[in-house]
Amino acid sequence: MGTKTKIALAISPFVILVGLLVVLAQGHTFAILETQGPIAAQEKRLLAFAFGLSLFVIVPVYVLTVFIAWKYRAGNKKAHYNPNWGHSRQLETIWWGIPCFIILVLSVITWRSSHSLDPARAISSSQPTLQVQVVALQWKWLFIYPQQGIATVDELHIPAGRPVQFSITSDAPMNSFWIPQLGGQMYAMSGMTTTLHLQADKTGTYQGVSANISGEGFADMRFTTTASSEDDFSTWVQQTRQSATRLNNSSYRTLAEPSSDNVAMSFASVEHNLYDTIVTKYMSDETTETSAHGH
Amino acid sequence: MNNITTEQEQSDDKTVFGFWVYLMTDCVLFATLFATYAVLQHNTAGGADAKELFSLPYVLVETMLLLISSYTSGLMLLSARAGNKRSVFIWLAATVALGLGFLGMELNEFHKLASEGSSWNRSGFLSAFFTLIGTHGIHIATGLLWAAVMAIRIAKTGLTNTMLRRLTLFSMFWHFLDIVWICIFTFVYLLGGR
Amino acid sequence: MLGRLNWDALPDVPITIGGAVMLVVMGIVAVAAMTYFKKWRWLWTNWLTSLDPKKIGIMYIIVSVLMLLRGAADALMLRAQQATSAGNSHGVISADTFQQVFSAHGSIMIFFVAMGFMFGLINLIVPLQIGSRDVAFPFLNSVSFWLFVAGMVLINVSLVIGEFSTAGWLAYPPLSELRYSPGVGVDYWIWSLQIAGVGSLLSGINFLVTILKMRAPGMTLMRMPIFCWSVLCSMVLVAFAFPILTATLLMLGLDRSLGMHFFTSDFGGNAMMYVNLIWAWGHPEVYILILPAFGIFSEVVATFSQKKLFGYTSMVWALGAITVLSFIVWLHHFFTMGAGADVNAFFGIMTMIISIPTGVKVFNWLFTMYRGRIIFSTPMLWFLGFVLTFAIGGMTGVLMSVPAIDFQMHNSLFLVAHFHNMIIGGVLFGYFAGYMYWFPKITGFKLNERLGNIAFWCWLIGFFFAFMPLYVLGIMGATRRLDHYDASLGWQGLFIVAGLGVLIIAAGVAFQLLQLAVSVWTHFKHPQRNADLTGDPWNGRTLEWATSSPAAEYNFAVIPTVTDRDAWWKIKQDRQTKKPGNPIVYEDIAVPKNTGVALFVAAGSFMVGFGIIWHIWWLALAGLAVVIASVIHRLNDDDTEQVIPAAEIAASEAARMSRLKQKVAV
Amino acid sequence: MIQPETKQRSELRSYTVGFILSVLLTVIPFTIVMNHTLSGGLLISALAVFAVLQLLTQLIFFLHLGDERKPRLQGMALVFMVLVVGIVVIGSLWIMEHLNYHMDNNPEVIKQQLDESDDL
Repeated sequence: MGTKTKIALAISPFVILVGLLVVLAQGHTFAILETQGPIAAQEKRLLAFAFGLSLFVIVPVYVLTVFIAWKYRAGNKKAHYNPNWGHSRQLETIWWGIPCFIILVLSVITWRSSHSLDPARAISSSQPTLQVQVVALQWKWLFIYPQQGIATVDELHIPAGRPVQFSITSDAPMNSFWIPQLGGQMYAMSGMTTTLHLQADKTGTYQGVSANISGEGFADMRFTTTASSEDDFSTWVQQTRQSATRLNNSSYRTLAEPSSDNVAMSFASVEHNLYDTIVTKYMSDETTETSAHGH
Repeated sequence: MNNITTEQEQSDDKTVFGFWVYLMTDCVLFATLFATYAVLQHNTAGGADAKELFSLPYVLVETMLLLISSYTSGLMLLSARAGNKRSVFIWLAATVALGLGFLGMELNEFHKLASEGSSWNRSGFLSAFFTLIGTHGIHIATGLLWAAVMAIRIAKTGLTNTMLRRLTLFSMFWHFLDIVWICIFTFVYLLGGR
Repeated sequence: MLGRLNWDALPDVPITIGGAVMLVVMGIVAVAAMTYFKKWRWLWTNWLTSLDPKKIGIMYIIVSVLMLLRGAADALMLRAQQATSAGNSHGVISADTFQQVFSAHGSIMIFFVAMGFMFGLINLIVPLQIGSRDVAFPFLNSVSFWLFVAGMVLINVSLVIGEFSTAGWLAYPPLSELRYSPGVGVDYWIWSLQIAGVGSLLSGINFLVTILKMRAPGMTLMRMPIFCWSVLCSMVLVAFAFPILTATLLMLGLDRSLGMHFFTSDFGGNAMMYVNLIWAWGHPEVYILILPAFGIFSEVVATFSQKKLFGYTSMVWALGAITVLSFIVWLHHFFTMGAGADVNAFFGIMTMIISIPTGVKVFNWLFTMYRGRIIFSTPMLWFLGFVLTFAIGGMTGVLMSVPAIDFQMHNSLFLVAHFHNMIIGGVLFGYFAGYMYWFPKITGFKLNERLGNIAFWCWLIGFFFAFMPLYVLGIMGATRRLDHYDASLGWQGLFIVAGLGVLIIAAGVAFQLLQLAVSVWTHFKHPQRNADLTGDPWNGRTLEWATSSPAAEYNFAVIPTVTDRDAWWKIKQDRQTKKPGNPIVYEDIAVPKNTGVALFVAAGSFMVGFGIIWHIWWLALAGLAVVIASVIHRLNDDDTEQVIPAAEIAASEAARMSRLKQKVAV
Repeated sequence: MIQPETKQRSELRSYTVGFILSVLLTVIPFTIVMNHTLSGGLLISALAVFAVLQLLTQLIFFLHLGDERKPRLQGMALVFMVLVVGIVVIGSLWIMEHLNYHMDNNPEVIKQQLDESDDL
């Protein structure tokens, strides 16, 4: 079969693939790109810039590969054949030099962005920062609101437009707390606190994700983040204070038992310093075999 | 390529270099255990810490035993190169005796710690301590076993070239274990027990 | 008496029972066939106890291909589950089985497929390329191979007896500690990797010394084939990185077997130190795998462009730069652990710097093709497939080297697509190119080009169909290792396309097996169709093509003296100008004797591993005794060499010369 | 492989000098620690210097690294090992220190947090 049909045959699967991808991705949220907060927005811009910068290397590689493979194919006797030509100082300086320059630019961007988007850095805002303490359990998320004295499971409520400081720990295997549309993820580890600052610009509900395997029920360890206006948020806080259940040491211990397909819960009040006791529990020397073995 | 002439010297040089590369990789193994010890040394989980557990004079004696045995292993190699089989046995026996002495003192220290309730499963610090010192101890024990096997072999076949090469490797291995012990003595015992 | 081993260690989940039964049946069939055809003695004398690196290389590749089949089967199960488990349907396998399958898939593909294939090609080709008759330490080479096999057997026994780890291919604590993984799964993972890891470390030392000390006279380092340079750099990484793995696995093993507290969450353990150490080995490991593939591409592109490799010195410097830099980048695997901006930025910048030498190599390959006469044989297609896929992988790698971007990509399917891009597009495509390029040198006959071509297209198209959807899913916020997801997220369609992709890859594997079968059949039925009589089927440039195909046990009757880079190309040029020299005088050649001691060392190691996993302490001690006894036995054995008389060599060389003349005449 | 007399005696001297130096380089830091003559950062660097000196002594006098012939492969292997060990150990300590610092999981910080929140 002629080269034309061979090329068509070679390219057609990729065309089909692109078509499939475009069709199948219709109408679904591209969390990383459809950002709803300042942190995620800056990370997206950084991604776009780095992607653009890398095209300066990728595109020449593709163009050169196709061009050279085509022009210097054995069949093309007209092409100049120089079997012993194996060195050229100018070419070497080009493909050592240009990538070095590109990486230099990217390094400066990286140094700056690592500091400006450091999760532990507070978001500068006129609004007061909301404190949320996050505890990763076996296969559910516990959110404690120290300033409001309430707690919820698998349902995070935050006021839109106000920065939120997450103090994250775990009373289970290592986990990773991630709200893709609001910003980067942060590991949740037992016996220590990691900090993450996020903010939702507009009201809406966003997917919350556990990004690190923590045992059998890990896949369904999702939570929803509802960003609401200031008033809706305070009305929600009042309603939660009316809920029947209270979070004390014993109810926490039952909550910490491994369980899958959990239903969202809320607690009217929280044991004093519960979060810090969870963190320091691993410091003291007596065993912490409180919860059964989460397999 | 390299200017070693005879076939035999070339193959010995290859074996000695191969063993040296092995020693380098063992250094990386010990470095990993050292790094972990350095990270965990303060994690005593309420148990005893380095200051309470280490007796420096005791460790100095251990270190002297190993240092002298390193010296006698050198003398053993010189006797082997001089072809003096009898003094090879003497110095090899001395090296093994000193090595056993060192090992005995170490096991005694471990036993004392364990009996005081500070065994390897008591805290991160003690796990790292026992594993670092224990891995060195296992290397010493392997060296002693190797020396015994060689002694029997030399008694049977005499100082053949193979045995001379293996005694060289053994001496290298023994000096290398002494080097690792210097780091343990300084960074674990002296720094810990100060 | 049997520790914690009892009857309920046998699998109870249907799919695992199926896998276990298939494994056992295949074993029984193989043993029955061997007994029926009375081949055990032949197998023992010619293969199992052989110290010839070429035989050991072939055995490495056979084990690696078998493990590729198991790894591919695991991949099919993962894709099937993710394609069907949306919303209220929970797919084909349970969450626990799914987690065991992806942990086994990762561990087997890296440790037993990639490392096995790499050491197979290195054993087969490096001694030939540097003009040596053997490796530096033949017995150690056999021990390394059999430890690799012991590790492979142990990881597969976990399918039949007990279970496998559910903590992924790197088993992060606290999940991999006793508290959250009380079963034997993680122990199987630790000890199969530890045994195979020690084998790899010994091989690393062995080939480091072979390349540095046993090159042909006149072959300085800068005249060495570039594949040997890439293997030298890879072996330096193996020698200096694997001890970190050995120590880390030892510590996790001690945590689980003796109750220590290195990485437990309580009693002063520090799980972060495990993550730090496992990646201090982990990143050099991925460069250990990719560098030989780069070396293969340099050989393939030069030969099939019928041109000298472009920028040899620059390529060597690039290899050196990658080797050193690969030790300073490991933190990019846990930017999200929160080590702070300075640490993240430093390691991010180091990671992007390593992409410069890699890019340089790609341009050097392209300009090797420039002004060449390119023959599009299948190895060359594997190279072009590599450039197309690796460029995407390299780009996504650079993107994720920026910490603030990685916060959004870490542990997502974007990352999964990236590293499969590098391992399939880079490592596997490279080893397949090497497999087809050197197959005639190994066996004496070429592989079927047409079937190889189809297999390549299946792999390339299958790869894009399987992993481009994963890039898209990563952007949609899908994390890795999900055995179930909400239907509302709209991911199922993309997972189905990915499943289709793996099916196409499976077809590619099938075509490769078919290619092998057809080529072997043609070799026996119509030998002249694909035989390689000259030993130089592709008009190669390096020294391995100077020998017959397959090379004699002693490789070179007379060790050649090398005067320039591309030694064989120079010899061919000299032959045309100069008149033939005086007749060659052959001498006796000493070759190492066969020995079964390595098998006992490996059997002993298996007993130690199995004993510790199941707390059968007497078995572990017995295994240790077997290992020590075998080593002492070998130390006291002076009769380890045998001589091939000069007459025999003269006869076989004469036979080869007559075949060559007959080939030229016909 | 039997060596001439002169080489014998020079090697013996090298071993003996190496041994004496090693003993000294062990006993001196020992007495410094026992008598608390130095403390804090100064002590740590002093001990490090003595340890490095003894390593060099052993490498030169016992392992005869000095008189390795060109191309000195053992020397290069040693240098590369020191490079890797340096990167892994110092890198790990730098990372773990930053992790612990940022994690505020070191006991003092936790206690301080506890006291603060008590009077909240």
